Amino acid sequence: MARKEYAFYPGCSSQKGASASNYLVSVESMCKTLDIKMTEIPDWNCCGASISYAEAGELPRHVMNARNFALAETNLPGQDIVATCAACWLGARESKERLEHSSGLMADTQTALKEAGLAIKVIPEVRHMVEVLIEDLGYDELKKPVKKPLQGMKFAGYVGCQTNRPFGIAGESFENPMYLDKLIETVGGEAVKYDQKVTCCGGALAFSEPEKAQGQIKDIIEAAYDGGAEMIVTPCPLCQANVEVYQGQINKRYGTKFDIPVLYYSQLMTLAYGGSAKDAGLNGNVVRARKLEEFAGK
Amino acid sequence: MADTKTAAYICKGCEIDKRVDVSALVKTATKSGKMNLVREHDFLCSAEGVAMIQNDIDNEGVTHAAICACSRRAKTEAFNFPTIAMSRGNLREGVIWIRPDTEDARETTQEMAEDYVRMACAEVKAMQVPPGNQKTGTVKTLLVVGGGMSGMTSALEASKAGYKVVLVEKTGALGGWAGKLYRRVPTREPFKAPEDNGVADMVARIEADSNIKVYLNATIAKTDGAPGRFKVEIAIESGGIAQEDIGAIVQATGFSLYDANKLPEFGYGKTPNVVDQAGLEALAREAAAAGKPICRPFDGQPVKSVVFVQCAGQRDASGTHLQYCSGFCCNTSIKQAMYFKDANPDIDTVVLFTDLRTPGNGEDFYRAAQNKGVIFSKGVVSSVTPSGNACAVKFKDLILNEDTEAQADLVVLATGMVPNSGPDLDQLSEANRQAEGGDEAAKEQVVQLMSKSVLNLTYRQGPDMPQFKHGFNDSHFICFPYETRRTAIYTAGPVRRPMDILQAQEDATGAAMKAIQALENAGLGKAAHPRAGDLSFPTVRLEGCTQCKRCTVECPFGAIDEDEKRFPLFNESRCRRCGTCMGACPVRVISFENYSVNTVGSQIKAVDVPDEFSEKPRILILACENDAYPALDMAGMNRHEYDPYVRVIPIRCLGSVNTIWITDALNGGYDGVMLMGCKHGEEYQCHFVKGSELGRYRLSKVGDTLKGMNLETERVMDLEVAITDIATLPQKINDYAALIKSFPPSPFKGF
Amino acid sequence: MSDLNQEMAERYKNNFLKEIEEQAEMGEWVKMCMQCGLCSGSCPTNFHSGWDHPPQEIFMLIRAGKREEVLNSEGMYMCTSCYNCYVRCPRKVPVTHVMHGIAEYAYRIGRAPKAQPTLHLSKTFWSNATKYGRVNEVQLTQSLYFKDGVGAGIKKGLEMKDVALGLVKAGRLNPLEALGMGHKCKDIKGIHAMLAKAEELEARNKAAKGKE
Amino acid sequence: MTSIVATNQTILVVGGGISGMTAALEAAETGKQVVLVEKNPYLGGRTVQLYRYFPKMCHPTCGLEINLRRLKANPRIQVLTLAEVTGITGSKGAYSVSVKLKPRYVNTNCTACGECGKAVQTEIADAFNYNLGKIKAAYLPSSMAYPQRYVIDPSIIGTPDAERAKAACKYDAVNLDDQEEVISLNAGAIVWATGWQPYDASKIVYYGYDRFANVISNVEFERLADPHGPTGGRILRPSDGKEAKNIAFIQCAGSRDENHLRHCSRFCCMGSLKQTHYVQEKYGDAGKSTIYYIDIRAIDRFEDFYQKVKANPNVSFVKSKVARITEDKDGNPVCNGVDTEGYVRYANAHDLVVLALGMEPSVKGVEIPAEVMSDSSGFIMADPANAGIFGAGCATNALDVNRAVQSATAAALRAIQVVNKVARAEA
Repeated sequence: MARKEYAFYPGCSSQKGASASNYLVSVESMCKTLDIKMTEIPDWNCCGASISYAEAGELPRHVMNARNFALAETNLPGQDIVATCAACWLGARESKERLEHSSGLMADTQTALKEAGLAIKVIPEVRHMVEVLIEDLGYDELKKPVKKPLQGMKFAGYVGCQTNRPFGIAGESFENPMYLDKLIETVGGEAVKYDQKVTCCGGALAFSEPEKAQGQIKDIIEAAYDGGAEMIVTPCPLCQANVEVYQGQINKRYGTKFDIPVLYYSQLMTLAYGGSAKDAGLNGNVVRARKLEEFAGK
Repeated sequence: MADTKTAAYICKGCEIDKRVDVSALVKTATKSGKMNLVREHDFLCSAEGVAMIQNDIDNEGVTHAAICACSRRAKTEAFNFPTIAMSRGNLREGVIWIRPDTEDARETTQEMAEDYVRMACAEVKAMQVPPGNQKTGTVKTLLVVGGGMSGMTSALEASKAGYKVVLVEKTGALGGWAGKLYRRVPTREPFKAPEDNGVADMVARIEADSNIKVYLNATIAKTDGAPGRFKVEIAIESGGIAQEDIGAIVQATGFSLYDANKLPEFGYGKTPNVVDQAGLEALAREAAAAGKPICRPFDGQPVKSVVFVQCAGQRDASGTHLQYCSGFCCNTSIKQAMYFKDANPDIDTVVLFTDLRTPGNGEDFYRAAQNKGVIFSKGVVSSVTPSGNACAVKFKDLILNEDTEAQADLVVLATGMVPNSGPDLDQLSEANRQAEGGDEAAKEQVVQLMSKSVLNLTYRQGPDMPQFKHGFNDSHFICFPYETRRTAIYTAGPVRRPMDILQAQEDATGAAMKAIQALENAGLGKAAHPRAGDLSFPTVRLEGCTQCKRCTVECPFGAIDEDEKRFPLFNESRCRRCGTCMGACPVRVISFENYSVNTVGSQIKAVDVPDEFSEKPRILILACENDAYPALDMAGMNRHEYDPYVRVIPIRCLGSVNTIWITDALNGGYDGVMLMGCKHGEEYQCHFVKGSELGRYRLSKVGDTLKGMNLETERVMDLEVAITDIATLPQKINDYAALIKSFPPSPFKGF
Repeated sequence: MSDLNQEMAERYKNNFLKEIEEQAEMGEWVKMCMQCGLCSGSCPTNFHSGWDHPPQEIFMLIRAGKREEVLNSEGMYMCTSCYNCYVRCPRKVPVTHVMHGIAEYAYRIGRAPKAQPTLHLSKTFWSNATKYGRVNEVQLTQSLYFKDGVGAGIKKGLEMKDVALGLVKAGRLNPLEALGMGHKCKDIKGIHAMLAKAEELEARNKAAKGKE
Repeated sequence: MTSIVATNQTILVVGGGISGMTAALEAAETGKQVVLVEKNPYLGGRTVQLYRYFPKMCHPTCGLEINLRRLKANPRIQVLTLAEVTGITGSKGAYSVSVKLKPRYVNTNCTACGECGKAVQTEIADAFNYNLGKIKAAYLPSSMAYPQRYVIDPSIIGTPDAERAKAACKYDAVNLDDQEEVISLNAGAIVWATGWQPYDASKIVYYGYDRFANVISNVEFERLADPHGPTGGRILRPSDGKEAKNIAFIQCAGSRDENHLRHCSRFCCMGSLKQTHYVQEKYGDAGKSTIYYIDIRAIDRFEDFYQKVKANPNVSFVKSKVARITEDKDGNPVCNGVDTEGYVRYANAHDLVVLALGMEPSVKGVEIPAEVMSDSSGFIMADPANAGIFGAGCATNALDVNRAVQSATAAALRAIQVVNKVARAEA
């Protein structure tokens, strides 16, 4: 019997072979060590993400999330829904709030759900993986399993937007949240100071208007370098992808020489907990984190 | 009065004894100070030291004491002997703390100390314990002029404190502006909706209050007398006159809206669809009474769109219209917009403003209006013109940065407040002057101006309260909003400063407080602020008076009238004890028991002036006790050194400086005289209003005297000093001393 | 002019603010703006060309009844959903959502600017996500690249080649997904039925508003 | 043991700032017995930490001097410093109040000669100067401090420094055994005048008050401009002591913001307009001020003041709430935002940024140890039932000095109404 059980909402990007599959891998390893049981919500669906705003109406968006609520509630009763993806967490939480605050919206949602043979009684809590780590376990608990502290490694904790605004992590400020830095320090790394911690990576604009988004990504990476970071760490799949995979194009566009690995907090923790490069999904990094690969090898 | 027994007490504490020869000081006090009793003490302000002095008072019959220790500003709790005359010789802040502890300095420091001992002795001998004003009036009834929100509040609050009130209202009903309102701006949490104007309730409370006597359709025909004994004649409805004995007065005569007819560019008068804020209140009341929506005056159709034009004829830097902001109009327009939105959310209500001014919880009211759908646009209106049955409003949208136009069934102009503050006294006295010269137009003007008079005071200095900026009767002082220029008369509410109802009620309560305080103190013969509690009062030797009228003209508080024989007639309880009259008097017949030509003059004479060969000049400093003296004191506390040849005498006000002091000093061989007074001019700091200015004016005349004496005119210097000039003042003194030393010694030494 | 646009324009006559309040998600917040400019200043893309109207100006334009200017604006599509404006607004206006709402409305009544790349992404993303219930990243990227025709698609595809290859190597982009072998939900039928109902209800609700 | 003479005809005034002093003086000068309680070791409150007042540009210490003279001349006022009201029981006309007195370690023998200050070595943060400087641990808070008695900081009690202070005093004024005590006293009416505090600037994170040395608060700026402040009146920026000649003033820092203070603090617009005069005063045409604002709230005749500042070519106005402050390579704070009049985006570097922090009550309504009504911001509201506890000054509303004093004068009368009633009943 695991000490904690949750209804897992991995989200589209964290599936096998998807853009954040290495996030999933490392989260699984991390949870194993921490004895956290994550049961995937059966047949969960996409949250709609913020970007669907123009096409999706209000109700359809909420209905998509409502379906996940209903599935979680019926199949994994009493368990909080835990998302690892910022967008999934935000989308689901927004829907939960709106549905709970508007009886009209809720009624329509139930009507629509009926079409899929589902219904909502009580909407479960919607939480982010980081909340589980910090609130349900706490930094001390997270420190205990550390076998190989990431001594002398410098990371820029890049929180970005949607794990931070509008909900954020309890007790953290929107403009300068500290939890990511604390997580880095918990596993023995050094969190550098830099001023782009919560700057937007351009989000979906990275696809639609790369030239605009890449300007912002450049600022973020530059600041991280200026701060003396060797690697960037983030809790968000979209941030991870945007900041990592466009470095080549940015170098072309701006004549920079960026080559900085961008990792998930879960990858650091897995390694500090003694996990292998594979456990940590390091092979999933486009910009190879060689220093960590060596570290994992030792 | 009991026989005089003088004593000097010399403190050795705070290293005074290390820095100066105290036994020599004792000798000075005895010999040249001629004190009957002289004692020294190691620690004079200690319980033991104080007990020693008290014992001398109780058992040795000491009536006059010169305390030679620290500054008069220090240790006041210890040296507190109200039954005797007391002076303070400032040996600490004034001598040892502003001099270096060196052998070279020892001699001059000693001389300085000895002089201050002599001066303290001389001063106290010239003082008496003030017996208090004999001619007090003890009437405890309050007169409130004006029956609006402010006046009613003053009346009710004063009554609640147990005082009788006479309330005079010129119209047929109490309520004033507030009475005309359909609703008023909310005064309590959550500040979201207009509330009842509250007038009916107050009127009921006043009618039920046996302490309050109300005169409607009545005005003040004449106000004679002084605090505690005003005789007020009230012209009443019947045409007759009612007499009331009054102790103090609150003037709450309110405001009138700025005349919208002066704003033709905004279409006022060209179409009935343009109204001012009063006009809108009237429409709202009619509509409510008729149970109908607010309608368009032009054709009686229900209003579907309304535009509010803020700052109409206000905040006008050009000076054509009102230069100030009336403060209340933003909230009023918001409230009026709500009249429409609350009745029918589909009515378009637009407020055009340049700065929306909703201080404090007004921000909640602003938000509430937005929530109700009132639209706020930052824009400047250029014109309002009739257009069909409605109006066209042309304005520049400052946010979208474009000229645009809006159609509105109704346009409301927020025109602001003009105080009902009576005639401008300067204008009036000028008109009077010309009228006496036989100028017919001026006579006309006098009549016209007098017709606006509110109080009809019989004061030598005019029938009403002096006006401050823009015709309002506000106080000039930030720390003392009730520091008025007519003792025991206080203005309250919008007549003294633009304000909303809530502020006006607060203000009216404060004014009632001050009025009550003033009549209580007048009854005890005590001075009012800023010398609150001072029992002295000016006495005049009429036999010496030359009827030059300077005192009656210059008194900043209108305390002095002229009797039928044209002699000055002092109304002690109007007096604020500044001494301006004393300074003005060329024949020196005016004095106070605790402050006179002699208390200062004898100090000047007491200073030992070395001969011309000594190379020890003497410089007299007359320092204003509110700014300059504290600054010098703190210079001492901070151990800023200055020249050892200066001798400082604190004075109440530059206005109290009688030129005889200066001429005596120069004749006595002083090499220079430095006067330190506070800021004058528009932003004057003088709490006796024109005191420092008058003092300076008189000084400007001293130049001729100096020439007559063949002395350099620079020997008399006037310095404007602020209380914060702690570090700079010593430097200025030293610079001046250097200048004086560059002159040959005064030829008058040794005469 | 689309029929729906026509209908709305007539229904709300010259009261564009009311139109937005009733038809656009969160539109009722527009009136609460006090024009401080914090949202505009906080927007990470506010300096880009094409950022013709920042949020606060959009709000002011709505109040000023400038229907065409607002509905045709590119402004809303500059939103990266970073929520800076949302958390900072001193009036607590959910700016991000209001902008999304206006964008959705403009698009719904057929007034959104044509060929707006982010709008295109939004459409593509939603249809992709709802087709199988989960996003098929390869097809998503493809449909994005080919939005301007095959030629442009190949060109962009080449530009993005390295990016794509990198992801493939890292096992984070599965070419097979292109053949529709990606992830999907089991109950796709249910999802589609559910969404159809939701759209029907939403249309009904919006249509009911603003009628005298 | 401190003993206080107080009856049900006594008025207790809590707070010795300008509002509290005014209420106390007005009541006492009307013949009432007053106990004045102040938590600082000196009277005067926040006004004495201001360099100048708007609109006259006069000095607050001038008014303080007069008020202190009134106080010294009035035997009816008993002053308790280092004192805080901890409990109020009873009811209108008959309150029983407990007051906690912190030790000063210096008794009334003190002559303010300063020997203890010379003897002590430890330096502590200078609270009077908002901790912008350091002072000895035995100190006189300011030259205008009343009571004019030194204070020994608790931090050195039990250390040799404390003994040094004691040894240095010839007058047996240093009492190291001084203990905290709680006294109780009667009062018929209470005037609550605990004033205001600047909003905690670090909560407005996007302005980086706690990250950037050159982002300071409006109250701190007053000390920088004051000749008796930590820089001797030179406007030097904290990071490198460089003369700050290009200064930004950010209005509504906390005010008019539902994430911070929901109310408008009223005084800050005029405060910043006033502070542009300081810049002009020090640097003439070399000094530049920029005011970032939403609405300039220069109400009533203050408009004149605003117009004058507006006419000054060295002062510019930008209608914009600054969105974010960053720091450039030279440590200059950079204001980022959009000018809403015409939508011009800006990123302006300044030498120094002054946040016009809003006003919140020092003691919020709910924290007052008695039944009082207060609004959503914690300001005391008049109680329609009219109990015997009355707010005065900035405890009741965001007010400028002038209005605070009006409010305090009104509060004095309300208190007098109660004690007069008691007097009539007891007579």
